[in-house]
Amino acid sequence: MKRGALLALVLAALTVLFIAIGTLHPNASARFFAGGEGLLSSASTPEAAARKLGSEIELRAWQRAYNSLGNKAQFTEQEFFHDITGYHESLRTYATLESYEVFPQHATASDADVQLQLHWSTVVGSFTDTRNLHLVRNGDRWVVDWPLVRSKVVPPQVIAVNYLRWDVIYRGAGDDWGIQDVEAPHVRIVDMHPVQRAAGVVILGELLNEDIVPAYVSVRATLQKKDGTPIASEGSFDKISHILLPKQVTPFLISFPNQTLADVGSIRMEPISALVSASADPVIEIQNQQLHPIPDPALTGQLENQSGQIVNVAHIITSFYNQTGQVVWIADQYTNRALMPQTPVPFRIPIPEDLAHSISSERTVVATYRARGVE
Amino acid sequence: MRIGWIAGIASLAFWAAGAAGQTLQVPKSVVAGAAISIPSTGSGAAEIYIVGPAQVLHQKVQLGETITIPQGALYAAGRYLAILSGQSVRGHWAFDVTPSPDLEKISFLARPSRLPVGQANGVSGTVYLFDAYGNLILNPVPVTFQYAAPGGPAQERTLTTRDGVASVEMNSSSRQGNANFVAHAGGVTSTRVVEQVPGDPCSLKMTAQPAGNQILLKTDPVRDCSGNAVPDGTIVTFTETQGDRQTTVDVPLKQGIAQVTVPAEPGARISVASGVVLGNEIRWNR
Amino acid sequence: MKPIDRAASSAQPLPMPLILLTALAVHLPLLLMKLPLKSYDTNFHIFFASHYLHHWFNPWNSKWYAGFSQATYPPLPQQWIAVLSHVLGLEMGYMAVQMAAILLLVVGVYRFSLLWVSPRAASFAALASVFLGSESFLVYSAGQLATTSAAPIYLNALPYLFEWVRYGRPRAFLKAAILFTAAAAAHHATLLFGSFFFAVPVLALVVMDARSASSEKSTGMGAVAARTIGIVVVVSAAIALVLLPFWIALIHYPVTQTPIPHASRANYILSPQWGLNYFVIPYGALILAIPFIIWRGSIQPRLRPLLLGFWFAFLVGLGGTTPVAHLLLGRAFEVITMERFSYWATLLALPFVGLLAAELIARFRTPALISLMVLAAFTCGFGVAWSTYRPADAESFRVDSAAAWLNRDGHDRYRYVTLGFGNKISRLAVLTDASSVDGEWNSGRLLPELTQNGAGALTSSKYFGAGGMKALRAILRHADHYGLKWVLVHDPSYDPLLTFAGWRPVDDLEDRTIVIWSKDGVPPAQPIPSPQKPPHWQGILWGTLPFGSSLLAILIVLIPDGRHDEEDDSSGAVGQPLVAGTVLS
Amino acid sequence: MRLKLTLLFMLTAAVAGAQTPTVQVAPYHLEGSRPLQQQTAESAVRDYLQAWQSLHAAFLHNQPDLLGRDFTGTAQKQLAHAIAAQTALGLHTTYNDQAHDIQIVFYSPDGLSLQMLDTVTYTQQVFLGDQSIAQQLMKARYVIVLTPAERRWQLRVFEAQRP
Repeated sequence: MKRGALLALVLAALTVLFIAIGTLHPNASARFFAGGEGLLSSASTPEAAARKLGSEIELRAWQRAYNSLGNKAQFTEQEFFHDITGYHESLRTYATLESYEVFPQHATASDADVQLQLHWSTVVGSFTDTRNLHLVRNGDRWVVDWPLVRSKVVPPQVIAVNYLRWDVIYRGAGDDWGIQDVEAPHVRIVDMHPVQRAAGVVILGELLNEDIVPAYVSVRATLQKKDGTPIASEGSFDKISHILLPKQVTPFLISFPNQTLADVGSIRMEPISALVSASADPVIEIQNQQLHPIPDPALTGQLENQSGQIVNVAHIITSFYNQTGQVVWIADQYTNRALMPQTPVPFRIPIPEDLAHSISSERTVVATYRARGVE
Repeated sequence: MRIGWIAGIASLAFWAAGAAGQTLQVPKSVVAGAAISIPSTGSGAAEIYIVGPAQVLHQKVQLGETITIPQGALYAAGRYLAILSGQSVRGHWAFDVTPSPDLEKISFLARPSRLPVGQANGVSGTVYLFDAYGNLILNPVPVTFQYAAPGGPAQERTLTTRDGVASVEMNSSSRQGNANFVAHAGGVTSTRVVEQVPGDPCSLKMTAQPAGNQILLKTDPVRDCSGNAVPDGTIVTFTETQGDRQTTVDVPLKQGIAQVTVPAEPGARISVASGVVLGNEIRWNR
Repeated sequence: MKPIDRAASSAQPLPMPLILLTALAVHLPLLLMKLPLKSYDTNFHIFFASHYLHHWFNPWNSKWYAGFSQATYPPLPQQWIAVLSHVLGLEMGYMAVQMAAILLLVVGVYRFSLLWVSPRAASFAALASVFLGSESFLVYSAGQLATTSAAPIYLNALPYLFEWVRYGRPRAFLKAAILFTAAAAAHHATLLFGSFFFAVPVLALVVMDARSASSEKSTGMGAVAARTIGIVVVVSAAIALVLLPFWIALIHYPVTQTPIPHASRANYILSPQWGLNYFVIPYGALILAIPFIIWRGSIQPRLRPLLLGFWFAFLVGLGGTTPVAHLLLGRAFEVITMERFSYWATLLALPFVGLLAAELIARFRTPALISLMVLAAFTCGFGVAWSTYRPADAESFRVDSAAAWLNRDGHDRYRYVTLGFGNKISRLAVLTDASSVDGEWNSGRLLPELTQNGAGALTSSKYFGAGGMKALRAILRHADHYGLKWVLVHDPSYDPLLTFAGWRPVDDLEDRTIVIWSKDGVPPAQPIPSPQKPPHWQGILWGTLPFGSSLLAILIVLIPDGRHDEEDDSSGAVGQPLVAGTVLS
Repeated sequence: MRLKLTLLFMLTAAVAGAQTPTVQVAPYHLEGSRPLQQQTAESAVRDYLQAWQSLHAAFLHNQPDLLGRDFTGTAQKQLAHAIAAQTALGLHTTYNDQAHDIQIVFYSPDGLSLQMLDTVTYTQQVFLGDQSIAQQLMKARYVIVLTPAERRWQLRVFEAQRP
């Protein structure tokens, strides 16, 4: 009987002990589902307070995060929520916080400055939202003052939109030979330049829609050995502007990971075009484009939506040219905030350092996406 | 396997001999879709198979009578085997089915369906001639091509098909609009509409006026070198350069002109282009 | 012996037919309502069964991952669904197999409990299995048919294991071996882990029983060891042969996926919502019995092995709440899911529950009976209803129109992928002949774009963060290679990616809630050569041995247990004086 | 004499069936404005010869869907219809091509059609069930029109006449 009672006590004690260990020092999976922080995290230091705010954002615990802010009197929880997830549907709306980093900047006994970098994952890639937080000591805890970025209110107005819209009546599924048809738009590759990069072979180029109708375009390339046998085939995927109005030009970039240019004998380029319904609106002005040299080479500028409709996502693609006008690099960036009418939105496209010195000019185009059901 | 071979050869030998007394007089060639009469000798019931890649037929026959393949039964042109198969009889004969000479359908490939004005040999027309059963008519047939476009004389050419095909190239005229491209042969006509569209903008000229703290840029009506108005929606690119900073905007034509406002930058150079055509340049000194 | 125990041990056990009828009364209506169709995995099993229905001897299924082998998943329940579907259809075939598994569990729990407790307590344990929260959770919320059909077969094998190792009866050896093999053909994980949580306690019981028995009935430790080694060798060989294609696939293509997060590995205290989902619902009122289990299992030597088996399964089933699961399972902790350990723990607890019920009713009569029935009803009720509160898919929508679209106008000459369909991709795969590059069987996939990124099904890419989106973008980038032309979208948040990657909306269904996107220039789908394609002989093996083992199991179990059984019931418990402790303090 | 010829023919047919056909491609001199690239001509001839293999398999196994890759339009409809007819009669046929003498005679200015003439020597053997009821060495002049599909040339007109 005594041995049994002892066994019962041991088992019970061990169970409680294991649960305590597992809760105070959770493993990776437990931390992932618990929002990245154990019960230990508290706001006892500026960095801990910033990390706690980061994990509450990661958990999308908006009320808990908002209530922890020191300057919450200056704005509502809704404004705090929209500042992070966007005032209108954009890439931020469905983004998930992949990770966050905290960088102490400066601290005194009563206040501190910390940089919080939020690394968001969206359907088209990742972006980093950097916020410089000011923290104030409140007893034994540090409280964050959130740097709210208010969205500019567009004055109420009526904007007449009477640009052209094309609609296409497609041929049926039957045989197309020898009957009246409307063939695909005529497009032409006006520039093509394969380069060797560390990650593999990259093909840079530009495509012109020389027709009078809008064209859906994409480009497929096949690397071939000297004897013509194919090595690899890749497409432009999202490194192109797929809808081209008449006489519009788009850059395109096709990457072949782990390939070597020396092995390539020839490249077969296949521009693909199709008739699509399209609208000549919205018109996006790309203002204040500026090339910045090393040490942090980039192209900066701002987009201004000249139409009356909200553009939910804009995709900026830039061709960089050398002195002789040859394309030496193509880079792109997505805007993670929606473009409101007449409201400039800044962008910044990093440039590879090894190419920065050879770049002397650039040409930028913008592709746009408007959410489904918005006509 | 060895026994199978021997049996096969034996039955072959028997078959070849048995057929000598009973036979068909299959014609060397017949016209597609025509009724066929095949006199036969011998007696007894048998079956006839007509086998080719394009068609397969079968009919029960009575040897000694004339075998009739009804009209329209055998219509696909090509080479065939007529196979007689019966209890004690078997034989096969090769023959041809030739296309019917009566032209029924023209497959007229006119490309492109859109082309700029003033293109020499810009439009190509290729015709394939078929009979009522879809057989390519291989005998030479005269075909007349007519291309009537706005702002230009009608062009007409007559050619003769070779192995069922004929091809021609025509010039597009100087004025935009729909052209009718007609192919005519053996009483059958096929028409295609070819849209002649304006060429690249010829003279691209813009003006600039102040508009508050902006500059209103506006092009003159954009036309091609033949004076045709470039269609609405065509992209015109304005570029304003000030030092190492640049503003660009792609503007679609609306009622023949492109108009946009850009920030007013003193000393800026403003240029305009459309596709591969460059326009004038303005230096903004206000 | 105190009056309570005399009453408890001498009272008659509940008749087995009554318990089976109770199981029918509780679960038959729910299965006729096809409630499991709302679960996570039911449609997955039906999809596998629909393949066996049309390709019994060819486990290569081209409908998912551009082709994968179904020999990477033990086939038995799915093959039975395929067989029954000739009469009942696929869905009712699934319900029939699930019903059979529930009834078999009642028998299995009764016979397993007889090893430890009195027949009356064992009968209460069997009755409790009808209302078990974890069983209802796995049947109606998780839809894990394999786990819920392998466990009953396994439980029915254990008494024969006891009988063989304890008394050396060849007939018991034969039955045990065949039943273990059939259990493995239903679900290999049950056998692998079941050996640790179930078989070891039974063997420990044999040793204890042999030592405490009178001289003429005792068994030497040498004989126990020899018989144990014998049956382990034979069963291992049988399972190796019956599931040979499975082991070959596992050896050639070990599951080297990047780990995919699963909520059952969470800490149930730090994440209370998952604690509710993976602990409170499966255990239900059984939580109240845990102190009794630990106490009675500790003070009664004979029950200690069972207690330790329960305890280890209980700790592992707590997922990330304790470090034990991670320590015991190592890397496997990141691959398998934990809810099945809680299921096994509750099965191991049932003998104690039966014992507790018997003693409570013996002591408090009607009040105890009413309380126990109320607790059982709520436990079972919440387990069944949980899929309503936390549905497998946030939205219910029909995929029949999507399947009809794929099946017409030659659309199925190309491959497709869905976005935002959740686990409805299984049902869609049943209804269409088109092939997809996605699927719900992560261990069977070999496409590099999927295995290199820690993500589950592409249709739920965004829920796997950056890894999920990287996998989706990689597949869309290689659309031409896979003939992937169609993307069926039910979640508009993916639209920006499709727009910028070159897809265009071409059609919409279900009142524009499903939009079909297409890409130009994609060539028709070609078979993707895969080294994992099982050769014909493996297909023959796969179509005969697993199903054959279940037929053999049915035949063998019908053979009567033979003359010895009348003298000493295989459950040694009856003769064993129950040491009455204070039942409920 | 006919017997010996037939025997000889059977042996040669059996042996030849296993070998690839001899192919001659005459140099082409086209008048149209569009030059025919060497690579285009080679791929058209390659796709045409592969079409004969598909035709052989389709008629041997009575599987019209084997034509899908190589044939289109009128040619595919006619051939598929012939296969359906011979299936209903319990026949199956083999077309073993032994020799091709190909000449490209036309390439349309828009590049969307190409015409070949091919003098083909092939063996046609007809089976009723498993029994051969006829076998003949045939020689025909095929007029072929090919049109480009997504990844290969397809035969749209496939018409034989006496050489």
